[in-house]
Amino acid sequence: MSVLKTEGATMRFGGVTAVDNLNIHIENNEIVAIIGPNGAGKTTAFNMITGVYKPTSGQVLYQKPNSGNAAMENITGKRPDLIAGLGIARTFQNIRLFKEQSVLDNVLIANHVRLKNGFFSAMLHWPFYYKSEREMRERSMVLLESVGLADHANELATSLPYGLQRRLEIARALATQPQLLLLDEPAAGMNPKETEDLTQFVAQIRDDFQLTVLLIEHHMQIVMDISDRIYVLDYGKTIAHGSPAEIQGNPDVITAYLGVEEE
Amino acid sequence: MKKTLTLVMALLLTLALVLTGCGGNANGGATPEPVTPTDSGTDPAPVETGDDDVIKVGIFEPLTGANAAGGQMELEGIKVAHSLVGEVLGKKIVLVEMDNKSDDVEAVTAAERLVNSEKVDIVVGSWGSSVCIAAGDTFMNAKVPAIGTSCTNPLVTLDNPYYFRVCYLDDFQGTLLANFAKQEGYKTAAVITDVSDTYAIGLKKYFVDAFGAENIVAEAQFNKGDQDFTAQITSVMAANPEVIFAPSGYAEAGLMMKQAADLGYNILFLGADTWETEVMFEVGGVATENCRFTTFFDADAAPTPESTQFLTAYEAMFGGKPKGAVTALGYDAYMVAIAAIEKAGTTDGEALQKALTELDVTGVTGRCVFDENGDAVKNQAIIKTVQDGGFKYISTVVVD
Amino acid sequence: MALFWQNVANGLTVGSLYALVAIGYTMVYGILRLINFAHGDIFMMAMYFAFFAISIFYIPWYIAIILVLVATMLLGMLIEKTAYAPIRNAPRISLLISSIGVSYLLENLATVLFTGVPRQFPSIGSLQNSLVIGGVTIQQLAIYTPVVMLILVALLLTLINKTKTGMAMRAVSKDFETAKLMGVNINRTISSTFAIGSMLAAVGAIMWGQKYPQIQPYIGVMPGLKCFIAAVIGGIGNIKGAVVGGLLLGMLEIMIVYAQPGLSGYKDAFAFVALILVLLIRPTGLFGEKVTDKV
Amino acid sequence: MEKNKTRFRGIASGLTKNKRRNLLLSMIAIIALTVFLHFTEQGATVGSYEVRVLNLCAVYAVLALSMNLINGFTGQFSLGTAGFMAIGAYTTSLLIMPVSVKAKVFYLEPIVPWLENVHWEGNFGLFGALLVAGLITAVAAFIIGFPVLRLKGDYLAIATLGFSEIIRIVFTNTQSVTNGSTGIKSIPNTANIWWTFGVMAFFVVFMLRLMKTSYGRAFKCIRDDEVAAESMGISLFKHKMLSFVISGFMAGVGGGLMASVLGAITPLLFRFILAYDILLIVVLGGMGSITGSIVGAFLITTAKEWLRWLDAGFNIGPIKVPQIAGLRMVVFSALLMLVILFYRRGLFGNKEFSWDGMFRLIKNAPKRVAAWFKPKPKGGGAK
Repeated sequence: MSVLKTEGATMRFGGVTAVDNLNIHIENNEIVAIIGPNGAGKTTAFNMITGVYKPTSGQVLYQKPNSGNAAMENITGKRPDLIAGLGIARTFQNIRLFKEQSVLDNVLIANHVRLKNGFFSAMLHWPFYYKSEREMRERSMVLLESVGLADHANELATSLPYGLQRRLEIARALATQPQLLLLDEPAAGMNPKETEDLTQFVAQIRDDFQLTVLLIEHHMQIVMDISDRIYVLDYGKTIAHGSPAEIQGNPDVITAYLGVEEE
Repeated sequence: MKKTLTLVMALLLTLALVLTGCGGNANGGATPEPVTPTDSGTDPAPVETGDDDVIKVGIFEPLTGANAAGGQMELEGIKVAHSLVGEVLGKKIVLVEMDNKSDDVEAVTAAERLVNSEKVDIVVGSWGSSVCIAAGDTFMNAKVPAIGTSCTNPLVTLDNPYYFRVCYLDDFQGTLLANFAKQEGYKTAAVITDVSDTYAIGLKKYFVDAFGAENIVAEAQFNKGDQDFTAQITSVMAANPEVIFAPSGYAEAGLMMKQAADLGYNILFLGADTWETEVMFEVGGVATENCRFTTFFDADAAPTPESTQFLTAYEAMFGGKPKGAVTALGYDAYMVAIAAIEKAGTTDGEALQKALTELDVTGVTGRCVFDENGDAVKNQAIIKTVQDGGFKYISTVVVD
Repeated sequence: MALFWQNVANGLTVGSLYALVAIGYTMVYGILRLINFAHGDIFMMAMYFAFFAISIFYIPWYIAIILVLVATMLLGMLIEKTAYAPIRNAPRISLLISSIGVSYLLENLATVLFTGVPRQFPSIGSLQNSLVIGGVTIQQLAIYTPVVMLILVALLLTLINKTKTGMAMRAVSKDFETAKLMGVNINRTISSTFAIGSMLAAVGAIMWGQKYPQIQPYIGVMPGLKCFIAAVIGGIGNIKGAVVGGLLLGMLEIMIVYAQPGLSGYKDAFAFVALILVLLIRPTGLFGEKVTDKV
Repeated sequence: MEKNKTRFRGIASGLTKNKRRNLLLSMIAIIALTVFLHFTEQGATVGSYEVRVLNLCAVYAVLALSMNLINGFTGQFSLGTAGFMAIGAYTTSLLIMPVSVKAKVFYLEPIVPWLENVHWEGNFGLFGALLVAGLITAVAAFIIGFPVLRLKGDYLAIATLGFSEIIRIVFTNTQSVTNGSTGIKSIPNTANIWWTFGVMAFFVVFMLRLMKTSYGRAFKCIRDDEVAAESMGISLFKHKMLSFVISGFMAGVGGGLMASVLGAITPLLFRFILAYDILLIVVLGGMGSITGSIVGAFLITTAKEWLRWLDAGFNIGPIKVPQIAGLRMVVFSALLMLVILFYRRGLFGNKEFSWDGMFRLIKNAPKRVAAWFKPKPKGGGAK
């Protein structure tokens, strides 16, 4: 069953076509990677899926969790917050944590999208509000525990070391209780040890949280280790698609990508 | 730098807390003042407390802000009067200047400060009505009489037995201008009003009432701070009025007449007392020679003993002639205040109030008797114009 | 009909003055992405400079104008160095508050230095004389202002597109960090941007003073706001847009009063309503380029 | 001194170790403030001038909180406070004015019939009037919010400022409702010190609570990073609107209180410059600090009065500085500049007061003071 599908999604900025006719599909519980040289349009693809950009043409289809065999929903150009509400969470290439807030608050806020009590019940501190607030805190602490950040819960998010900030960003995304997780270069700037940890971590959260993961990554190690399938983009065009083994052997990819970047 | 600043802020904080928080101490808090603080007890009554040998006259004027020019002129008049009469009931008179900043919020705190911190016995001022309206209740509650100088709006003295004024009101002035226009043979008029100025809309109403609404051929409005009036002028001129009545501030008046002239219109502008500042013809240039406006006093009018005394003292103190009629009003207001203290024989607020209601004095700007509202019943106004870069006296209109 | 054309003439006169001042706004914004709230107050200071030079020190006007331009330019650079440069890397909101602070400070400072009493702006040459063409009265000023404006626009466009400084300015406006890496002297470029922006304010002030010869500390507030609005209508950052925006705003103000004299009391509100409409319908203005946030 | 402590007691809770001490301190502070207010109201502590300044302090604190919510906590730079205050002030005034006074005040053009016979008397009347004022302002904020909240940063600032001016110009022209530029006078001074401090205390508690809820956190996230917040499922528009409307409500109530404290209002009072004054308070106190807004309001408002000597002429040693009208405002605007340039986070940054924090500060104070003066041993004493 496909969780996400793009049909001819195209994004143009002025005269530049950042993503051209993107057709990808992601099956449930898969880890799929998008690779490609810098400027290939990977992040733009993410932005189209999460609603930050509205595709110039084409569409994005999404299967809501627990929707059985119902038809996929067209989420093209929906607002990012609504898409997050549907169960698609993401991280950012250049870490975007809430800088002025604690690690715990960063995760807490991601629960907001699932909050059921309204503003007035929150202000009046009705019992229901206490209950949901307590639950939120518990859930967030469990999550921090699971990513190994529980000890840092009250520190300022930006005071964490780089690797942990990446993890926190993932934890924050997980707190929105997504079905599909989009990771934008999660290993950027990490050393080999951290990269290895991250690889395991991604595989593990996929299993623990029953997730489907779409990943952008330059680190071939990670990509080859954990991806079920890989799409290769170059200048906005999809030039190859297949299993890691297939991609590794694809001559187009080697010239376009692997040949250029030594990795 | 950061550290020094932190230090400065900490000091500021401490000072502020001393002022606000520790007010429970005996002496009302450390409020450094230009004048030695009076030795106030816990009783806030405005009866003479502290120094028995001085009488304090509070000056409530806009010394900064939009109306600073007017405030400064009146202050000159007050100072001249003070130089002539510096003593009453055998006590020295001290002037306490308080800037109301031409701002309504500041005006109220300034008034509070005058009556409660400085404990003045009587107040003189202000130029402009809105600050007086804002501060009026403060003076009334403290039972400190205030003598308004050039605040011409009816609301100033309304329901306030402690506010008096030596100037005439908008209704008198508006009516007088309408009559003047009719006497001069003008049949139709257009009105351009500053809607953001209470003084202007007041004048407009009385002018229109007296001139006859059917004779007003066109109306237009603008807001204080506007600089372009070409749209308004062009639109009212389309109705071919014989005269334009433009109650407004002096700067706007100057600009308006200049722009009318630039557009090639040769029409008489009528205005009121606020126009009498040099700025008006400086800004408007020769175009302002085509105007008439009312005012309270003119040095070139037939001299009276009072005006001679005033002009001589002014010459001695500041040199030359007063720049505007409001200087004379400042002078008169002070003189009225002193006359009231003399008549009451005390500085008790209630006695002073009573004395003021019964007062009948002749000042530089004419005879001054207060009606039941506390408004001076004036009987004369002066019509002036601009000529050769100066104001020129045209006539004195006496109404009975 | 003459009435209609008279109003058109009035609108063009006001509009070209708006446009003249709006150019300065738009230029600073285009390069630094900063709304300089103090622009109107730099304008005000330029008027005072002119007043002192011509009316107090009796310097001939053609020399005085140069002095005023230089003085205003220095003032602009001083403001940039003290109030904007130290917090260049701070959040944008701080820069905005800083420019509000400068505006507030200049107004209060002017009140202390020059008192609140309005002064008369000295008149220059024969600009104030009027011509009558087919029943429509036009001040010579109304003819000179667009000429001055066009010359300035031409100079400015040449500067920005043809010179090295201009290239540096464009680089800075595109990407601060990259420009720095490419060896552009950021400090000097920003300084010259402010210098030119302030000079434009001074030119605007001198022309404005011919039409509205009144100076007081708050004189820059309304022109500042309205010319900013004009710049936004045209698409802030775009010099041609500022010209069109200024003319449109001037015409709008005059023509609404002409069509509906009863609304003249609301005249100051027109500009704000226009601003809000433009921001709603076309936030980038008539000629502005679309800016996409980089994620 | 005690007042400033009390207002932030809420923050002290939740700390186990010193909880009892803190609770005790908070209670002492509240009682001390109440006693102080009681005697002040009776006229036993300070004169009526000081009472007025205290009242204004509290009103400005409410206004600063209003501005801080939208600017400091939500990161949306709005300058529309003055316009919202105007709506609140006029609504309150027209509701609580006696019928006879209305007839006299509207002397140029009679008041519209539907307001003519409205008179909400006394404390209940003021309560109702403030509530209605707040609600009407909130509705106005809601309507204005639709177009302007789509804008960001400087555009938002200018658009809100524009609306503020439009409100003022409309009020100037609608003579039969607002009495035009003549303004309204003889507004009953029902708002005494209990009212001003009570409303302030209410809003402080309100803000503290709000910031602890998920909604408060959402506001702060929008301030920190809009794109990330939106990707986490926070509806930007909804939350900005919520913040804007609450901010409008507070500004409306603050304006209403101000009208009752001042007793007279005119449209010119609500020029956008007024928003700058409040901005100064918020920036000085710290964008995003409730404590900061309160301390800032008291500091600026009292200092503005206290610094009157600057305008009156003074002596620096043997040098006599003559009377320079307006010097005070130069000092204030310079202060705003200094704060924003060198002390951008203001007095409190985005921190709040807590007893523990205070004790820490006192404990470390000698060290810090010593550190200050080390490079320059010739400094004055700072207590």
